[in-house]
Amino acid sequence: MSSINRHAKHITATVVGNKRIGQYHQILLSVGDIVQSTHPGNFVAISVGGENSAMILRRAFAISRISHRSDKGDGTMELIVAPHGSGSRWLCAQPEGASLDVIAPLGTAFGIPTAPAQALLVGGGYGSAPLFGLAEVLKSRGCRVDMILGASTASKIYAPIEGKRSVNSLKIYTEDGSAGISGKVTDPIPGLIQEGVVDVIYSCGPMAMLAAISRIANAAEVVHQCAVEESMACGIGVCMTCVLPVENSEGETKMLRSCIEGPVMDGANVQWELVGKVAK
Amino acid sequence: MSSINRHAKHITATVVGNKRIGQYHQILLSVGDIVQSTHPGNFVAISVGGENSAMILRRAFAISRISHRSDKGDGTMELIVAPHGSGSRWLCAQPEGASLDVIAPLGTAFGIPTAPAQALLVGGGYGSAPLFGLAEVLKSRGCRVDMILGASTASKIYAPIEGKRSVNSLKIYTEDGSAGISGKVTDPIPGLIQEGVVDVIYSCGPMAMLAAISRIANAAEVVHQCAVEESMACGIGVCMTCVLPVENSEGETKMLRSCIEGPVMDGANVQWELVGKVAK
Amino acid sequence: MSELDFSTTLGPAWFPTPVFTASGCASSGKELSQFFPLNAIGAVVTKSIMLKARPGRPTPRMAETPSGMLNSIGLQGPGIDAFLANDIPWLLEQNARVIVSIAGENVEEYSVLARRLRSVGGISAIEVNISCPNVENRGLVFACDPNASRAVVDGVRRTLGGDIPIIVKLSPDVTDITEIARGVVDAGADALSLINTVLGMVINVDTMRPHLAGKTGGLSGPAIRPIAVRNIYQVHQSLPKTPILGMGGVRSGRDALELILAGASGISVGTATFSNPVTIINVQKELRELLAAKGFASLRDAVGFAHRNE
Amino acid sequence: MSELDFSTTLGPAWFPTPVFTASGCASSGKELSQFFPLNAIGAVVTKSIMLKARPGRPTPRMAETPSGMLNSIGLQGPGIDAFLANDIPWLLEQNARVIVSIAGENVEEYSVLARRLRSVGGISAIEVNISCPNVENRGLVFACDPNASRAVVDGVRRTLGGDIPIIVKLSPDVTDITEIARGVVDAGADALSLINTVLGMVINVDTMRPHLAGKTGGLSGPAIRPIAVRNIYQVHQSLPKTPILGMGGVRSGRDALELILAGASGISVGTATFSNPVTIINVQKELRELLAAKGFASLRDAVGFAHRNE
Ligand SMILES: Cc1cc2nc3c(=O)[nH]c(=O)nc-3n(C[C@H](O)[C@H](O)[C@H](O)COP(=O)(O)OP(=O)(O)OC[C@H]3O[C@@H](n4cnc5c(N)ncnc54)[C@H](O)[C@@H]3O)c2cc1C
Ligand SMILES: Cc1cc2nc3c(=O)[nH]c(=O)nc-3n(C[C@H](O)[C@H](O)[C@H](O)COP(=O)(O)OP(=O)(O)OC[C@H]3O[C@@H](n4cnc5c(N)ncnc54)[C@H](O)[C@@H]3O)c2cc1C
Ligand SMILES: Cc1cc2nc3c(=O)[nH]c(=O)nc-3n(C[C@H](O)[C@H](O)[C@H](O)COP(=O)(O)O)c2cc1C
Ligand SMILES: Cc1cc2nc3c(=O)[nH]c(=O)nc-3n(C[C@H](O)[C@H](O)[C@H](O)COP(=O)(O)O)c2cc1C
Ligand code: FES
Ligand code: FES
Repeated sequence: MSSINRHAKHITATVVGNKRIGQYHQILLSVGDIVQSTHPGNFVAISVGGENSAMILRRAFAISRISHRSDKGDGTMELIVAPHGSGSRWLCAQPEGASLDVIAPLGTAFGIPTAPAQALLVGGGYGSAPLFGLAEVLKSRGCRVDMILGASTASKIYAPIEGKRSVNSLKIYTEDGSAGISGKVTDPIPGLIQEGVVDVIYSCGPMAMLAAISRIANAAEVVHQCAVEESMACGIGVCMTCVLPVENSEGETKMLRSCIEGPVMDGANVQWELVGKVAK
Repeated sequence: MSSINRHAKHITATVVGNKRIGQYHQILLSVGDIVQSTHPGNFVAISVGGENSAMILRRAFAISRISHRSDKGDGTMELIVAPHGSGSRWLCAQPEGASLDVIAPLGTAFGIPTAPAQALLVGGGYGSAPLFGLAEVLKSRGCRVDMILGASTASKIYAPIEGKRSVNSLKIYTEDGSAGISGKVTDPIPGLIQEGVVDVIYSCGPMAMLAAISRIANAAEVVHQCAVEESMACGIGVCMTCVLPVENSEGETKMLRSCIEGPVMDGANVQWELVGKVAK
Repeated sequence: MSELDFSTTLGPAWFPTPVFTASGCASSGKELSQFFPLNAIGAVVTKSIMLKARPGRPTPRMAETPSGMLNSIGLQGPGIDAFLANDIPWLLEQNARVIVSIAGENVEEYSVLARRLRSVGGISAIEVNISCPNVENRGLVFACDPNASRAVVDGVRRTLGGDIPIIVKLSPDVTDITEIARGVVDAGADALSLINTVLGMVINVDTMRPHLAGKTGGLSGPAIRPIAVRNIYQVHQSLPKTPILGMGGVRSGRDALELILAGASGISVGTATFSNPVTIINVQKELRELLAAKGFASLRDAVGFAHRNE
Repeated sequence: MSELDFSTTLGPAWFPTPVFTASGCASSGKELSQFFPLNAIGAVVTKSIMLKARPGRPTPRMAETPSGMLNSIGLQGPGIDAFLANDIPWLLEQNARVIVSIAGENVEEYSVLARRLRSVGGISAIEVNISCPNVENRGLVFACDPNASRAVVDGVRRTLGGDIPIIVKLSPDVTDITEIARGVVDAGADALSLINTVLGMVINVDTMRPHLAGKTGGLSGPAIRPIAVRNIYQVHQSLPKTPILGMGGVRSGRDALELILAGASGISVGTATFSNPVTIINVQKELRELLAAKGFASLRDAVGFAHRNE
């Protein structure tokens, strides 16, 4: 056995909650023991469409938060799902009590500073989902946590009230100005770095946003861990569909699988300008 | 417009009842107005598997009985469904309140004698389903109705208590002797014909049973209307998959579509020995 | 939205809308006329007709497969005489535009069929189905043989002169579809139909034999759509001026648009009619709305749009 | 049930069970080893390896289609040296039986790869993936060209001598699969793998361009199972003595049995592993039970059983 997919389990999860929040569904799954080995940044892969589905591939979703009553083995996992295409719409339509075929936890997790640090968490759209779980962990380690969330419009901001408790500050940006400050999440980052309140940036959201944050972080030489999102056929490293061009320590660019060497990657190493281009 | 599929409507039906009876499910559908043009022998074609189904073809089911409160436009239709493969299993799993995509009524109906007659109704397995609706109509026209139902074993006999009211006599045959008389439904038919109590035979069930009844009826020159069951891709006459070899009045054998020139056919004309053989 | 020019042409033939039935999936039209008026769609493509009446293959003739189905009908039909006497007049009475699909057992038969059709008024085009076994060449399917397919089209073209447009329907079961396409266009095809069914088989695990009486059958439905799109794309790239009637797994306006962007000027809806008799009407409506929403002024502008800047 | 002989052979190679991974659908094995021990299945068929390290194609590399998917990976891989240094020793350590899939850009490269593998102990067989573009012949896929496919196999056979069994993997995208099959068997193939993916395309209706960066991609999954069964049936009929490793849309024991009845001696499970990493184990278990339930004394008796009395 190798260490890849070390904690991944194939389980039947039960939907114990499904609530609409803005344009998203907050889906709570009862998943048992596996929460013990789940960390912020990990994702789940879910079969969609039921037994006779024409959709043969799993759908990937970030794990937003977990909770465990470990004595009872009844951990839960929260997902924030945007009803996008037929698979995610099916998922959002699952009632309480429905059973789901789930593989979890998958992928890499956000690295947690060994000493207390000042962390800036930047989320776009449903990309904020895993940041709330991350914020809780960072707080418990004594970090200062500032969060900036953005989206095109108010209903695409996911910022639950409970979540706000685990951050020191929360700023919201919308492109149409329908909530918070009018503008992009990337706007305030250079200023914050300048102020010296950012030791590490954590981000999750659309690829273009991650690329923009990487440029800012690289220029300022701030560590930037981002959770990427590439189309995935398998989620477990066997199909090679989910690759991103990433530079290794020898300066070579390799096509790395974002399902097992991601989704959390070092933003400085991802060769954003090569994504979707002819490989070298 | 032609007269083919004249009464067929494409509707959304609601499941208003789903009860297990032996090995079958008795499924009651609210279908509105279309019961007005539905006659014993007609069938429905139902989409299965839901929106993202890999099963692209409809499934055909005989209409067992209908009821109307025509003033309210809320007619219902009863189906007797054997959970056989993935489509019929899906149907049997639909709860009350579920919506179904249905085309009905389809196909030919049993011919009703213009004057009171002595009718023998022979059903095999779920083939008894349309015979109860037929029995009601025959009784209302003053016919004598004797019914013989058979199956391999007791749980495959479908004979609801209400149904028994519309027949003058009901005999049950099982091959394993687990209910009624041990033997085949065809066993008593020659005797009954001999006794002179059979003016017309109506049958529905496995093709081998229909063929056997046809041989008996032909020999005795008794009219025999049977409802056949061939695999159907479309149910409306456009695909030519459901054909049976049937002799016409000129003595030529033609491959007729059992969805629009059946399912009720004159047993004497069906060339049973040619079914599934090289066509002439 | 009313501004959109939704009409299309396949060579010299003009149609007010680009959505048609697929040959063999609408019989001769009567059966569908209960569900919508036949003149509401682009054209009715009739089931391939042969010279003589044919009983077709024994049953089982179909098997459902994941997101698809196999059929093995064996071109059951009444023969050209009965067809011309009964079906064509009825269709024309409905004011339907009619494309007659023909199939032959040898090169000569196609020409004979064309001759019979030449004198019939009101037919919009002939679709030449060459996915049939050539009895004169060990049953090798015409469409799989560049020479035989050219010969068929050559004969039909000579017979018809320029009177009726010729659409040649190709099989995807070949190593190089563009080779066959070029051959039949050289021989005089005005347009191409892509694709016929893909050869497949299902084994019945109960009887442990091929499920279809004809053993192999033609695979159709959504399962083959990516194969249809690829064939249409390749042929449009190789022969950008030849109009294509596209088909294969279309059941929504979105699907139709995919084939049009790949290079189809018209769409036939086949198997999807079995799941829903009004699919064609839905596809037509959805396609019109989609084209308008994407800002196209005409259907024609969308044809082959996926090839831009190539 | 314990009586059933579930073992199989592909030419001289013996396997305790007939269920394998499919090349490119299990990477080099490590990723799956978390879900089941690799020696519990018949063999691990590794992702096609080339001479040099390759980055493969840009993304998007995949599109889901009805009951199937398209992929366009472009044979990303570490190259034969790194593969022999890292992957093979690890697999052999797991006591897995290993079939190494190789792919080349020209005829010569296949022989060079074979030479590198010849000296490696413990490999059960080589699968020669000839569904790659031949850079020396306008990118024409070897498997679509009878001469090129023979030449590849001829070269590999000469290089290997009789040391390692050769399984040649064919593409279904040809007019006559039996012609290609006969050619490579004449050239020395011990067995055949059928089928590789079917060439397809998806147009993204948002961008209105081909969805995959590589434009076309390979269609796999349940959608293509009827095409796989037909190819296996045809080749088994034409070459009844040549063992076939069957693949294409298998996700249950029932599906596997279908391919075996058509003529396959072994089964590779590809795309179904993406939907469920333990599919292979399930298929293996279900197939064993099904064969026993049907009264077969050995898997071998079921191979090609659908052809009986032909
Ligand atoms: C690591 C990871 C984490 C994710 N986390 C979330 C989350 O927390 N909340 C959320 O709403 N969505 C998340 N997504 C995106 C989510 O997976 C897609 O929205 C979903 O797969 C769309 O499926 P569909 O059937 O609705 O859409 P369709 O467009 O019908 O899907 C067709 C195919 O494309 C793939 N696909 C389509 N869109 C995407 C996408 N944006 N990313 C990856 N694959 C895609 C699907 O997986 C499927 O294979 C995440 C994706 C990844 C890779
Ligand atoms: C006119 C008619 C009336 C029928 N009435 C009834 C009824 O009242 N009650 C009932 O339980 N069943 C009835 N059937 C049979 C019913 O249609 C099949 O059992 C059902 O289609 C099986 O679908 P499946 O998905 O469960 O099975 P699968 O085996 O998975 O189906 C695969 C394909 O084969 C076709 N098929 C499989 N078995 C049959 C069959 N026996 N007859 C026709 N097509 C078949 C299916 O329609 C489908 O296209 C009737 C069939 C016809 C043609
Ligand atoms: C039952 C059936 C019968 C068919 N008969 C014919 C035919 O007679 N002539 C022909 O050219 N194509 C025939 N076809 C092929 C269709 O016209 C069409 O090319 C193919 O099915 C792909 O389209 P679809 O996926 O929309 O069905 C038939 C297809 C089916 C399913
Ligand atoms: C993502 C992916 C990658 C593949 N890579 C290879 C490969 O490297 N070599 C090869 O011979 N076949 C490759 N194949 C083809 C499979 O081995 C198999 O032949 C095909 O997918 C059909 O089987 P399936 O439907 O079970 O997937 C690949 C298939 C997929 C889906
Ligand atoms: S999704 Fe398959 S390798 Fe990453
Ligand atoms: S089921 Fe299509 S013609 Fe009868």
